[in-house]
Amino acid sequence: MSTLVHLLWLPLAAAVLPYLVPAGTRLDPVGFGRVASGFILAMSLVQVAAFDYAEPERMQQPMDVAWIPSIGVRFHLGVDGISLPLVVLTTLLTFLCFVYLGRHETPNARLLTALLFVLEVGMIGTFLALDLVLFFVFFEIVLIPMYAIIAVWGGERRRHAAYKFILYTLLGSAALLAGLLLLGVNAGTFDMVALSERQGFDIARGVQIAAFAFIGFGLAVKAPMWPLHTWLPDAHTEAPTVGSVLLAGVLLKMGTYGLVRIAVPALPEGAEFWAPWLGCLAVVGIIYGSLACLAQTDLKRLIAYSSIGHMGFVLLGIATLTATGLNAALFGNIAHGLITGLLFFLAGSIKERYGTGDLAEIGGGMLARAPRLAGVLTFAAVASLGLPGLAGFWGEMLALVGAYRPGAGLPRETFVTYMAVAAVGAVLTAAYFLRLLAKITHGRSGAGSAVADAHPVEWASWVPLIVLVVLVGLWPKVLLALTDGPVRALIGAGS
Amino acid sequence: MNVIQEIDYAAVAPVLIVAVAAVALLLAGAFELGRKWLGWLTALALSAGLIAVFTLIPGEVRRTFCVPETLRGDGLESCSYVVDQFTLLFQGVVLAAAVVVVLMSLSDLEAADIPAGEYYFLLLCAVTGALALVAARDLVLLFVSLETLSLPVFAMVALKRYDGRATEAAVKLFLVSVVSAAVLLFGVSLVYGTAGAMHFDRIAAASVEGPLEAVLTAGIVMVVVGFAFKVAAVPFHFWAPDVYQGAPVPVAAFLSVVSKAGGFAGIALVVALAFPEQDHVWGPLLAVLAAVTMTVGNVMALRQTQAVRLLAWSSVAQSGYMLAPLSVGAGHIGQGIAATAGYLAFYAVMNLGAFAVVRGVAAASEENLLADYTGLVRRNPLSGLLLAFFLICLAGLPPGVMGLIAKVLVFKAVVTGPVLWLAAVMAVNVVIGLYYYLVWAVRLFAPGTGRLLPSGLPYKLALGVTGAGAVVLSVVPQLLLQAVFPTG
Amino acid sequence: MTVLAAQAVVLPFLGAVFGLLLGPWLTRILVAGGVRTAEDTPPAPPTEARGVEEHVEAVPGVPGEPVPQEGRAAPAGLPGGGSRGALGPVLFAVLPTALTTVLTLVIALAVWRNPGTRTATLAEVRTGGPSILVGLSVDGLAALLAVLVGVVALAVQVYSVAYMRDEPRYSSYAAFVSLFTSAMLLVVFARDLMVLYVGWEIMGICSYFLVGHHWEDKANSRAAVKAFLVTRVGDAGLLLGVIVLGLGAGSFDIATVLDEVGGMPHTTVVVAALLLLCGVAGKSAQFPLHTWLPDAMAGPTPISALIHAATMVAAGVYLVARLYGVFLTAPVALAVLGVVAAVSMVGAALAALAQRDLKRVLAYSTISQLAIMAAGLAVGSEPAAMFHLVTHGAFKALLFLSAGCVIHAVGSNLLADMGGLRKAMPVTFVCMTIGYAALAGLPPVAGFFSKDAVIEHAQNVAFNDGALGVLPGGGTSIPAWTAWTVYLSLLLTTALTAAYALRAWLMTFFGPERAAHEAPAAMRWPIIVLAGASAVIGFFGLAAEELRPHFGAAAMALLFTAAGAGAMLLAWRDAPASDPADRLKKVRPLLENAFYMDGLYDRVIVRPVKWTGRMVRGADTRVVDGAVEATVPAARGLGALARLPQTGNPQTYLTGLLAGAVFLVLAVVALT
Amino acid sequence: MTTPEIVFTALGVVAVGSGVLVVTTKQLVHAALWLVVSFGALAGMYLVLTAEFVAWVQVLIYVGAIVVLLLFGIMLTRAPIGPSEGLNSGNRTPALAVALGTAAVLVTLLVRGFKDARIDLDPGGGSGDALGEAIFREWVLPFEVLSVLLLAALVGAIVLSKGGNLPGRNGKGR
Amino acid sequence: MSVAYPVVFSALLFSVGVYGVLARRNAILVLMSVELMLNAVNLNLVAFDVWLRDALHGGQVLTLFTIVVAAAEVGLGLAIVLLLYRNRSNIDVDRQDTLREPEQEAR
Repeated sequence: MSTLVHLLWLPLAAAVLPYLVPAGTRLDPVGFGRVASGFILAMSLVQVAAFDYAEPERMQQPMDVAWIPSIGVRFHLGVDGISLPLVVLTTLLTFLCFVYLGRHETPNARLLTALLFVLEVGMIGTFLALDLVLFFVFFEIVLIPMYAIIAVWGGERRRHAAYKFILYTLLGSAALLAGLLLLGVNAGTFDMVALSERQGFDIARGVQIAAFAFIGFGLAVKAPMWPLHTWLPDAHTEAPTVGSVLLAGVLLKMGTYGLVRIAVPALPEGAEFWAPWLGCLAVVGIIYGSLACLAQTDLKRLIAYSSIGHMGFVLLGIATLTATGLNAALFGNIAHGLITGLLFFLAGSIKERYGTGDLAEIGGGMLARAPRLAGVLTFAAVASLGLPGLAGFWGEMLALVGAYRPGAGLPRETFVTYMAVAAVGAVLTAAYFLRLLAKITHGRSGAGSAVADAHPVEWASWVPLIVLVVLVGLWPKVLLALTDGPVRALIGAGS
Repeated sequence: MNVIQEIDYAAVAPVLIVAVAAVALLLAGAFELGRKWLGWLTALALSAGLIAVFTLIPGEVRRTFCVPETLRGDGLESCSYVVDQFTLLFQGVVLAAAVVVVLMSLSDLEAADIPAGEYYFLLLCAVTGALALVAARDLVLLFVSLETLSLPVFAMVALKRYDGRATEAAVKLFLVSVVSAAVLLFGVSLVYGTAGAMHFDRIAAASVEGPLEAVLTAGIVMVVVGFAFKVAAVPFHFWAPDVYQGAPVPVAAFLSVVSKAGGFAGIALVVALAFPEQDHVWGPLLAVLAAVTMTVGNVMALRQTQAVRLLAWSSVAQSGYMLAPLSVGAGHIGQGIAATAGYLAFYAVMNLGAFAVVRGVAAASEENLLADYTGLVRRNPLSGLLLAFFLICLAGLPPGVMGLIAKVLVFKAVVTGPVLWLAAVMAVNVVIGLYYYLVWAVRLFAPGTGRLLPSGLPYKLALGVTGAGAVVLSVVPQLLLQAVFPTG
Repeated sequence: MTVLAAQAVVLPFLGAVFGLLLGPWLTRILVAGGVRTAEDTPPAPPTEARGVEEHVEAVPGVPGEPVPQEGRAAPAGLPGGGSRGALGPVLFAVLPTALTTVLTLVIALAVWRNPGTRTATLAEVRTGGPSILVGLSVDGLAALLAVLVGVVALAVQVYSVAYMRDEPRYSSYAAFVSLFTSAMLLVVFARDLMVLYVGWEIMGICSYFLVGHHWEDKANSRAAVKAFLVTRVGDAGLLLGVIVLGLGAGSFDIATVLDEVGGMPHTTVVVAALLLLCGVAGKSAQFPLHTWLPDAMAGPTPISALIHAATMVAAGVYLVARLYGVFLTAPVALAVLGVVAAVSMVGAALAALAQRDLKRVLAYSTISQLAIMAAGLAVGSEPAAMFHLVTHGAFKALLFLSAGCVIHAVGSNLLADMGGLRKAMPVTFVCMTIGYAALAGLPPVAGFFSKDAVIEHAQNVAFNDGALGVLPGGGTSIPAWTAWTVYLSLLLTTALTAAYALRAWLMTFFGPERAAHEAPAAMRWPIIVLAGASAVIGFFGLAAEELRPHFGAAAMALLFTAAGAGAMLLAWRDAPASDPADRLKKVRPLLENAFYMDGLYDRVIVRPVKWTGRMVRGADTRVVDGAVEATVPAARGLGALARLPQTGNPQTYLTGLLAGAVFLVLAVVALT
Repeated sequence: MTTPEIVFTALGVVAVGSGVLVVTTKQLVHAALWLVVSFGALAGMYLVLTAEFVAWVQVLIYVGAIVVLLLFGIMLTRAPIGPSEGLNSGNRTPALAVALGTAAVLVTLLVRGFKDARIDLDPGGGSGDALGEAIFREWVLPFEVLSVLLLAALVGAIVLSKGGNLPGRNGKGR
Repeated sequence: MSVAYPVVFSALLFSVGVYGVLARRNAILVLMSVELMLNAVNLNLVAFDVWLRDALHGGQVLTLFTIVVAAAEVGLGLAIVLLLYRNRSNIDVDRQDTLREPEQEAR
């Protein structure tokens, strides 16, 4: 019995528990959520402590029991250097969300608590699952809770955004399912470990191309890749803060994680066929996202489009099909999760204080009105624009490195072009973030009511992210040492 | 030389039990037995049939009503009635679904002033037809049992005798059904003329060449069309929404599950056993039908405001999903049939569950508009939550893992075949489907007022059986799937 | 040794972090312990010594609050802030920098005593491709630069204590200066290109924060953004260059890269070198990426001294020197560098001639002087360039800090508001005079020796038709016309430099006298030290053969200097109160606006990008998302279509059924 | 053309021709009568094909039972006895198109498929003996199922019809 | 005799039935037309049975069964038609359209 299973049933139990307390008992659901998610975070940290760093490429704490033997589906879990950081990111962000929620009375808090925990089950499960169908089941679990979070606690156009989110991502999921099954059926197994070990040698090229197309499409919607991204800005703009944080922080990563974990290793020929296209769309996404950001007038929308750009770098990393590129993608995942999580926390705090997310209405001078809030915003923006020394840089840089020398069989010139264009995108990224800072933090504060500065509860939810952004940025080895081994194993031949 | 074929009574036990029960019930009805009693007796008889099916599961494949050795000629055994995994699964689904339909009917008949004895008799006759249909291995028995399944249902639909809409529904069902039967029969005649036999194994063994091949092709298409009507595949679906709406809700549930099961069994049997060589004919045909069916069903369901009509269109769409695995061609038809059967079994649970709640609402508000469901969770938490769960299952999303696994089955089967494009069509359709299920499910949670649902043991039992089934199968789908995929 | 270097790098960093986090706390502790503000107590000691941050929190967003003008005392009524009230931050700012300066001196001494390269690696970060070696490398060049950085940084930190006395956000200011120092030292000592790049960018962001320190004014904010973005354009190129080099060599280790560069394909090297030049041009404000530097003068003057004169902008030149082997392998890049340098030096010098703002004069002068260093590198003389880098660092820091004193005293940046200050500010006058002399290249102050070294090498190369043969580069050469261009530009620049230096000097200190007070001690001492350094370090050049001045070239340069100065003097003598640059008449606006490069960029790059952004935003809603949203009416439309036969009439249904059956039969039979 | 072919063709023309009259005549009762003619001709064709038992059953059940049933239906629904214009729906054009399409497709297919196949008309294959033996030796199960079907149809027809006697429940069409 | 004769007549008769089903509005006429279609099938089945000399007599047996089924259908059908007449006072097939797709779509 693996200890990993605790990471799944604990949140599930925590989701149900608030509904089981006898009527009349007063229970603060958010307080309970804080304790429970803290405990789950501790459980994930136990995994970190128990992890054998000598062999990050080995699946550790495996658990493999039959679930639906009739169709060959197993309940197969495991953690390696790729999934470990993502699991911790998930538990951390969930915990911080609960911390953040403690600031105000939330309507219908019990339901929100339950949904967040169900969401956590899905997210953790996705990163732990080692069976294609099981992966898909967990991948799908997040949809309904996230839909409900947007639809119940969201902004004005929440219904529209929630439906768009769930329908669009379900389209991706359905295609993903087709692709996964195509892969599984042709390989004769749903076991992800076996699939990546076998490197798809016995699957016909045509099938690989088709399967990668399906899987890639499905995951690209989630990632999101241009031009499949338009659910994201709406969802982010309307979602409540915790929703945005988890959506950007973890849910998007499920897409890229799937590409790295499944599509690339198991379908090498399919990946080789599609990689130039994937890279092209990724690069377009980088430029497009940045340009769109330049013209945004809403804070959360801007951050949402910035996610498109950043995930473009992650996808570019994957498209290179090199160990470097995959490292870049995984690093970018974590970095983006931390930074964008922080950014959305901040956006939530700002929106709450100013009563609007509109940049013009917020006006300038936040550094004067709420200097600490503005300071953290500046930090987050700078981290997000990929400043070396902070987490955002390494993923982007390594993606460029990967693109300069893409995997064997890929058109070098094309990828070098991508690299150059992506570098331009990095400049544009800086441009819109600095424009944002100039617009709302700089300048004289207009006439307006005083704005409260950061609240201790907010600090509590921000500081861990800030510390991690700096830590990972200054010492990228903490992540790269984890991912490098598994990535080399996935890409094969240890390059 | 025996005059009459040898009969394995154990093999036909389920059919026999139900048929005998039907006659017994008719007699009991004559003795003015209370309508409640009739219902429980029917449920009992069907359960007995179900037990018979279960006792047959561990045994060998049983064949009976075979061609007598004197007439066998070239040696093919050619049994008309075969009890194998497929038969038992479908018989089980049919019987279990019928039990739930009976439970739903128990409280319904009184309100609609339906003669109970005849109703249950007709129901049992239809079930007899369905049970024989799924075990049939020749075209004659297939046709006769198909008609036995259909005819009583016409009467059941019309049993609300003073409701013109019920009669209208019956007329529509009758006309479409009879015309389809004619088409089916014409197809059967062509198949018989070209292949020279009525038994599936002989048809499969016959070699049809030259100009006759085109005739056989036409015959196959017409046979498939005949059954496609039964499963409400587009363009043979027009009757479904009108009939579902006009018929008593339990009958609609019966149509959407038991009749449909019969239709799918028929298609699966003919294409797999009778025409394995002609998969270039029925493969693409079924694929196109599946694609069109699921698309039309879904886009039509999008526009509905009435609950039963929505379920009707949704069941059209679901038929599309169930047709899809059958289109994979002879090479993978075993997997395809297993997927369809598995999907059908899951679908039966969730669809009947949804119908059970819908029936409850129908009793409270006759129009049965979606608006009547607003706030159901607050009024009747259990019914509301279960309906939401069934709907999410139908959409195929966790927490409705059962529905998700059902989709997995179908997708898995489809991607094995040469019809990959169908997977893409399905992907799009799953999305459209989610929308209307979700809108409905969300409505249940919204604040709103309305009447309380009636309660009562049969209602609770129907809901309990389907709800428990859905929850358990969502956790351990294997329970059902081990019956579908015997060897793993 | 590398441990010392590491400490030198880390100390300011820690100072920055702790200064920001614990500064106010330390202040409280110290104040509670009875320590009053130590240095140079201003006339009005703070009534209450509270942390800066607290203060801001206490008065959140006073609307229309007057923003303290650069260097001027904060308006009355604002409770005590700035370095006066932030003893903690002051300590955290000055002490680590001082220690670092000592460490750099020790390192330099050690390297001088025992030359050679020492490298050490803390960790190897595996990336999947070439590993990143987190480590330092200390050699003569690095040690020299480190000393420059340390000394100037210390001077600036000390100077700032007084200069930013009334600045409410002193602690973040000081922290960013410390962080900058740390980053610059990281650039200097880095053994790995990626590590270097990290430091390089952190410098950039510090520059952004410090230029935008007075963010209340949107102009400052814009200047900061511009500074960061323009350099970021170059940095993107640099990063690509680093990647090309690193992957070509299989390592980001600088030594390895230099070893491998000979074996790399020529194209690769050329491309890499040109990409590196982008970064150089961005950071060192060379044409065509120079436009940010004059605007960056919006930052507090000490920042201009430290970052935008002495150190960061020199990093570009330092980088070329560090990777000189690469450039020697790709002489094309050297030629490009030469042309860029020539354009920059002459253009910037011309622009400096016509500026009204003293700091902008110095900014253009910095561009011009950096171009001289670049020219030195382009003609193959790394030592001369480095020599000029160091001397320029000293005298330009001096000039800026002195200018800060003047501005502090006058309350304005504009030359027109100055004049006649030599009596009122004798110390500043003397120091600044030394600085201008060095700038103009008058013997015997530092600038003369270093500039002369560059000119001499340029002359040699030009006379040798561009061959760099006499130099360590071996047989490489640059095109003769490039060499000549560089050489002639250098001479022309010499004249122009003398002219604008003289103009600034005259307009600041001569003309009608005006009353002002001398700068406080904490500001005075740093400039005195720097003045001393500027006066003497030129002589260190005499130690090396290739840096020693020779008569011919030196005389030639002096001749040009004299010509430039003479012309300016003539122009000024007629009307000492007016601006000699007015004599330029119609050309003046052209020069003052630096050939309208800003406008050009605005029109060619900024506006089109913004326009594209708006277009993308529109297209995203209308086209990309429009297609998605259109699926809803499409599905509904399909539904409406499918509804048509659903008339309720059974005969329609039968028609559909039978027609469908016939169609299917026909289709299947026809298709099979 | 052989004799049986001539006879068969004549009967066929009668069957199809009266069939056409069934679907086109303006009088309901005539339609029923033409149906009798058509079914009778069909019985003759069965006889030509040596299927005597089927032929007699055809006459017995179709002509004897079904048509009578239909006539009762006509009377019970108080249909007009004389010519009436309202017997055709507005669906005639599509109907014609579909019918012609069906005819074209089927005739083409069947003629191409069976033009070379010949039937040997040896009597005996369609006798009552042969068919009875076939049914009870081979087709027992469908026969039994058919009995259930008949019973169900009977009960269904009765239950649907008998409701009319209940007083006061004359549901006016919804 | 050629098999083509019976099958062609069968096809024609079937088509006539198709026309009747689609063109007639009186429910009883529609029923008659359905009977024509079923009879067409019977002709086919008998012809094939005789042609094939089927020892099992599948064709003729199915013909008999079809006749029985047709009788049952007509019986039940007439019951439904009569019910319709009682409820609606007409038996025009094409006027049975109260159950139909609503004009108003959801939202």
